[in-house]
Amino acid sequence: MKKLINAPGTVVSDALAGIAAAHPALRIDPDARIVTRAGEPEAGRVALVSGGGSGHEPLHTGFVGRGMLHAACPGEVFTSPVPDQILAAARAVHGGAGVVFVVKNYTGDVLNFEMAAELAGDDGIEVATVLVDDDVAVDAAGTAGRRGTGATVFVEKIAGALAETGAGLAAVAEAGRRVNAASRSFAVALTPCTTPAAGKPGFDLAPDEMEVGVGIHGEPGRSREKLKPASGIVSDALDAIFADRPLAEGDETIVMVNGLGGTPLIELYIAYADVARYFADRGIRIVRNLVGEYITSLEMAGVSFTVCQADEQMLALWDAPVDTPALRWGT
Amino acid sequence: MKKLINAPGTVVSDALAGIAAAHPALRIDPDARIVTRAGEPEAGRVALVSGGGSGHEPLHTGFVGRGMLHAACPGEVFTSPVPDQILAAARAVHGGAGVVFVVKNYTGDVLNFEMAAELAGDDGIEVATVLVDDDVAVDAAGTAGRRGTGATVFVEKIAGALAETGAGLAAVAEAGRRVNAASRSFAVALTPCTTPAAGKPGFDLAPDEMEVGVGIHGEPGRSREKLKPASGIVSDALDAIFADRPLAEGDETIVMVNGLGGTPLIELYIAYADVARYFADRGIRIVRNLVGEYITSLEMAGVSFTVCQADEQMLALWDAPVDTPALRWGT
Amino acid sequence: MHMDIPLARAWIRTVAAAMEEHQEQLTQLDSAIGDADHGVNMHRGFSTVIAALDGLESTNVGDVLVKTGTILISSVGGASGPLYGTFFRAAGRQLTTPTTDAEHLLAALEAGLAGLQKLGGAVPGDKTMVDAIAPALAAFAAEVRTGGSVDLTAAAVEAAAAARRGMLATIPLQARKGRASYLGARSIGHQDPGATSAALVFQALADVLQAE
Amino acid sequence: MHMDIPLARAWIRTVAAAMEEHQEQLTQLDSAIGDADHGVNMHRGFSTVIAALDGLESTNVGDVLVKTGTILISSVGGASGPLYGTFFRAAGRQLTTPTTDAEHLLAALEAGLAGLQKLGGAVPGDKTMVDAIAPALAAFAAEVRTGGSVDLTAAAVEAAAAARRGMLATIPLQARKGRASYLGARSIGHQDPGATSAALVFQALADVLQAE
Ligand SMILES: Nc1ncnc2c1ncn2[C@@H]1O[C@H](COP(=O)(O)OP(=O)(O)O)[C@@H](O)[C@H]1O
Ligand SMILES: Nc1ncnc2c1ncn2[C@@H]1O[C@H](COP(=O)(O)OP(=O)(O)O)[C@@H](O)[C@H]1O
Ligand SMILES: [Mg+2]
Ligand SMILES: [Mg+2]
Ligand SMILES: [Mg+2]
Ligand SMILES: [Mg+2]
Repeated sequence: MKKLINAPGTVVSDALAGIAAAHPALRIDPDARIVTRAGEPEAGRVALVSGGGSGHEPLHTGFVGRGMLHAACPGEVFTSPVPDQILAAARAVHGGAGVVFVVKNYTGDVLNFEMAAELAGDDGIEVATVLVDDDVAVDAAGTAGRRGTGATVFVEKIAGALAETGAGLAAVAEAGRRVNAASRSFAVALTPCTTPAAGKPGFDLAPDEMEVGVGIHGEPGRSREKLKPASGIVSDALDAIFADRPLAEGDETIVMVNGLGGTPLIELYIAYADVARYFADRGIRIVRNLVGEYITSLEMAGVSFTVCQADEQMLALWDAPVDTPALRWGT
Repeated sequence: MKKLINAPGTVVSDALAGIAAAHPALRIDPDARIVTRAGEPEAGRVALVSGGGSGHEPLHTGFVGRGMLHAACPGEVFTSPVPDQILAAARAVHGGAGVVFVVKNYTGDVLNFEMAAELAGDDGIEVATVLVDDDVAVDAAGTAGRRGTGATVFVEKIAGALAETGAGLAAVAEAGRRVNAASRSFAVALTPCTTPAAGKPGFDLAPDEMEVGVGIHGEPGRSREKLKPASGIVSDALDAIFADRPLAEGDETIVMVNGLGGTPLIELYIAYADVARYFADRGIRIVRNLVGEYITSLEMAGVSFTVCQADEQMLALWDAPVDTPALRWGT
Repeated sequence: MHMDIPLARAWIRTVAAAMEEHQEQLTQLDSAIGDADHGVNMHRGFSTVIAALDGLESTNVGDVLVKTGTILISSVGGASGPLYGTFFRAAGRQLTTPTTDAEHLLAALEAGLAGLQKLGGAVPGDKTMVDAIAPALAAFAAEVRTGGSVDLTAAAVEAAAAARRGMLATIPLQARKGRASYLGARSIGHQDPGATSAALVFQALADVLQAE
Repeated sequence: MHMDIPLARAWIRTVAAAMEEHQEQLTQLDSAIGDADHGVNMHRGFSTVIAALDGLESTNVGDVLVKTGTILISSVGGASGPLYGTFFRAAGRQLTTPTTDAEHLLAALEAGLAGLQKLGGAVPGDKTMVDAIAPALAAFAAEVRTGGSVDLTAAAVEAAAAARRGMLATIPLQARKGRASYLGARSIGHQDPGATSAALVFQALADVLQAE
């Protein structure tokens, strides 16, 4: 295992120290293990809290800031945060108008956020949960349900922008749920990744193989296939996405081509060119896009694709200013 | 070789197609192989042109936009662009006030930009060149001179911001040269990288080894050493930087901790925590920072450190608005 | 044989030692069909627990188990933290006396399993920790309720053996809960990490009772 | 034997074929002490050249070489593009007649080398293409200027052999120019890719002359 770390046991706390040093607009509580905006809580405003295992950076810590999250609570690598941590985050940013939990659909995340919501309720904090479950590689039947992956970025951006307008708890949560319902993702891995604790890769792949339908936790995917050119990977992924949620000519979408950690940007642009062609061939419009690393699996080489059918409200909120370490635009 | 590409021969043109599709604020000329801002040339304004081999994304294409570059000309992977390409870029953005070439100090880049400058001169375009040579891993004596690496990002940001104010050719070039003179870099690789054309890694490393003092072209470094914890890597790199250009207590710096392509962001933050500690121990101030991937070597795992001693003018220009795919802040 | 407070503490300490010893194995099992953290999770959780138990003033057996569960919830994260945490808390809440006999302990553990299943929704056959815990409690119950003698040690030994069989029986199963379910048929052929840690929990109980 | 326009074209075509054949080798040499692109660079450059030569109306030998150099400059990039480009252009500019003899060709190639060295600043011993070209021209000159007969073929054969020796002699050198210089002492023990491609250029000249 070759990692730029000091010790497997201090990965998350060391990274939090780095985030604290790098971003003066964020506040890090190293004991509670939470990252919030400076100046929290802001009275009367709905707050967005998200979290999950570490190893997916910039998600979620990199999305804390104006127009997006109010707090993030990073767990150990690939391990959801504990309820106390989530509760501490909720308390730190609760401005009296309630808190939205953005939760990726994994058993661990769901249970820990549920427990935190109960504790927060005991504290008089109203919580609404947005469950993200966009990964079409997983059948909802006979499983723990679809995983939450790339759509999380869209949910956090759009719900975060709505919270910024002063909207109420129900409206902000509803906007997040609508984005999730309109979004689908699919991912392919070219190499495995190694958690600091395990010290060995989660699976082995031959030089001509890829794992198709992977999640973001270094686990194997739905199937192993022969490596294909970028255009083939793109069309397989988009076929899976559109089979699950067909789009019609003229539909408007936000599309993300996301690197899983070890794939260079030049390759993501190559994939995006193929995505653009695929959409153009079908007359479906990409009206906004993200190409880069937004939700990763440590150093895994690979790519995920997320498509969100966007309506006018979503696009307006997408375009609203955002000022976080990893996403920044507008005034 | 596992890459998300369509064919080794079309890597650069496919990526340019993706950049064109993803960024409506840029114009891509696929035949001339140049990327410019939309709306060029802008009359009466000094233009910044940079370029070099591809495989270092987001450098340079990702830095084209308001407040930074006016044009980039990407060569083949790790191969500097040809004079015609550079000339086409200069012509496309020349607004009558001259063009600054930002050139990383490699024989190929230097020669091709030199030839282009001659051709541009024949065209009546006044060219000033800023040579970037910040890599302290290379002795200037007995070599092709220091390599240009991370400082390129600082030069392009600061000189680009000055050009935006309407400053003249000599002033913009001089600002770029001052940034270069005030900047030093050092890089360490944990894994090699593979160019699409070569199909095999540039070197082999044992699981407990690292290459120290590498450049950004997948070549081996100055020495091979046993892998160290992040704090050891950081102090070795910063020792080398400060040995070359000492800083005193109270000095103000801009610091970049840059991933070489395959290193996850969580590890870069771990390294940044160690950097911040190193600076704090010496009373040297980091007043601005970048942590992320800005100048890469394909999928190489590793990190580079760049330190620039910044004066007031540099900081003001650093803070000036920038709106490019890879660097964006301000209004 | 009854269970008293020192024995309950010894049980949890033995579980912690087992999790430390098997950390690597649990992580590697989780690496095959999960996310390679189960060993670290269990080790982090139980080492936090034993540190906290040191300072705990307990007046009944349940205090030890409730505290164990509470600390697991606040230190583990992941799926296993809330699930094991709930198991120990729900069990502990039933044990309000300084010592407890086999029958009461069984009822308490059954309440623990019920809480765990209510929270996680898994049933036997889903390839989870339930596949070790449920047969363990069934074997325990067989000893306690139908056997003539009510020997806690014998019941725990039977329970540990059944947990182990249940753990091994997860190998051919296709997962329907937790991360492994994402793999579909590819989860078949791998032993469930949570069932493995659960077998360690019951083995530890048998071990401390036999050592008495 | 003189060099005329068809022969000049045949030379460049043979160079192109050699670059294609040795693309992999050149890239692997460049991988060891450079950035793994010299083979692709040379192949891209010379295949662009031969496509362009097809349509070229040349009235003298120099046209072919100037065109070769121009196309190399505009298609190769890297260090080798401007350097080889300048070499061929500066040589070609000296050859203003439809055929040329050994003496004039030598003078032209010497002008090419001078241009290349002026541009790149390398001297023999720096571990560059100059280490193959300079001895090749010295051997060529030895045949032409001091030998009794002025046999272009014999001169080219000697030049090719000397280029090859020069190429091999780069192995023990420490690089002082180009990317390999960054490696310091670690560049020792590797054959220079540019010296290798230069040896191919002279071997091609010998080959086409011998084939006549
Ligand atoms: N819904 C569930 N009910 C019961 N046990 C479960 C459930 N989901 C997962 N598990 C158990 O949890 C174990 C994984 O725990 P762990 O790796 O610590 O958490 P995570 O899956 O969040 O990484 C699985 O092996 C399985 O036995
Ligand atoms: N200054 C120089 N003078 C002469 N030849 C040089 C010089 N610098 C580099 N070279 C030659 O160029 C070769 C490398 O060419 P190439 O790999 O195509 O370009 P780059 O180094 O830009 O990747 C080296 O092997 C060396 O022979
Ligand atoms: Mg986990
Ligand atoms: Mg090159
Ligand atoms: Mg796990
Ligand atoms: Mg090269």
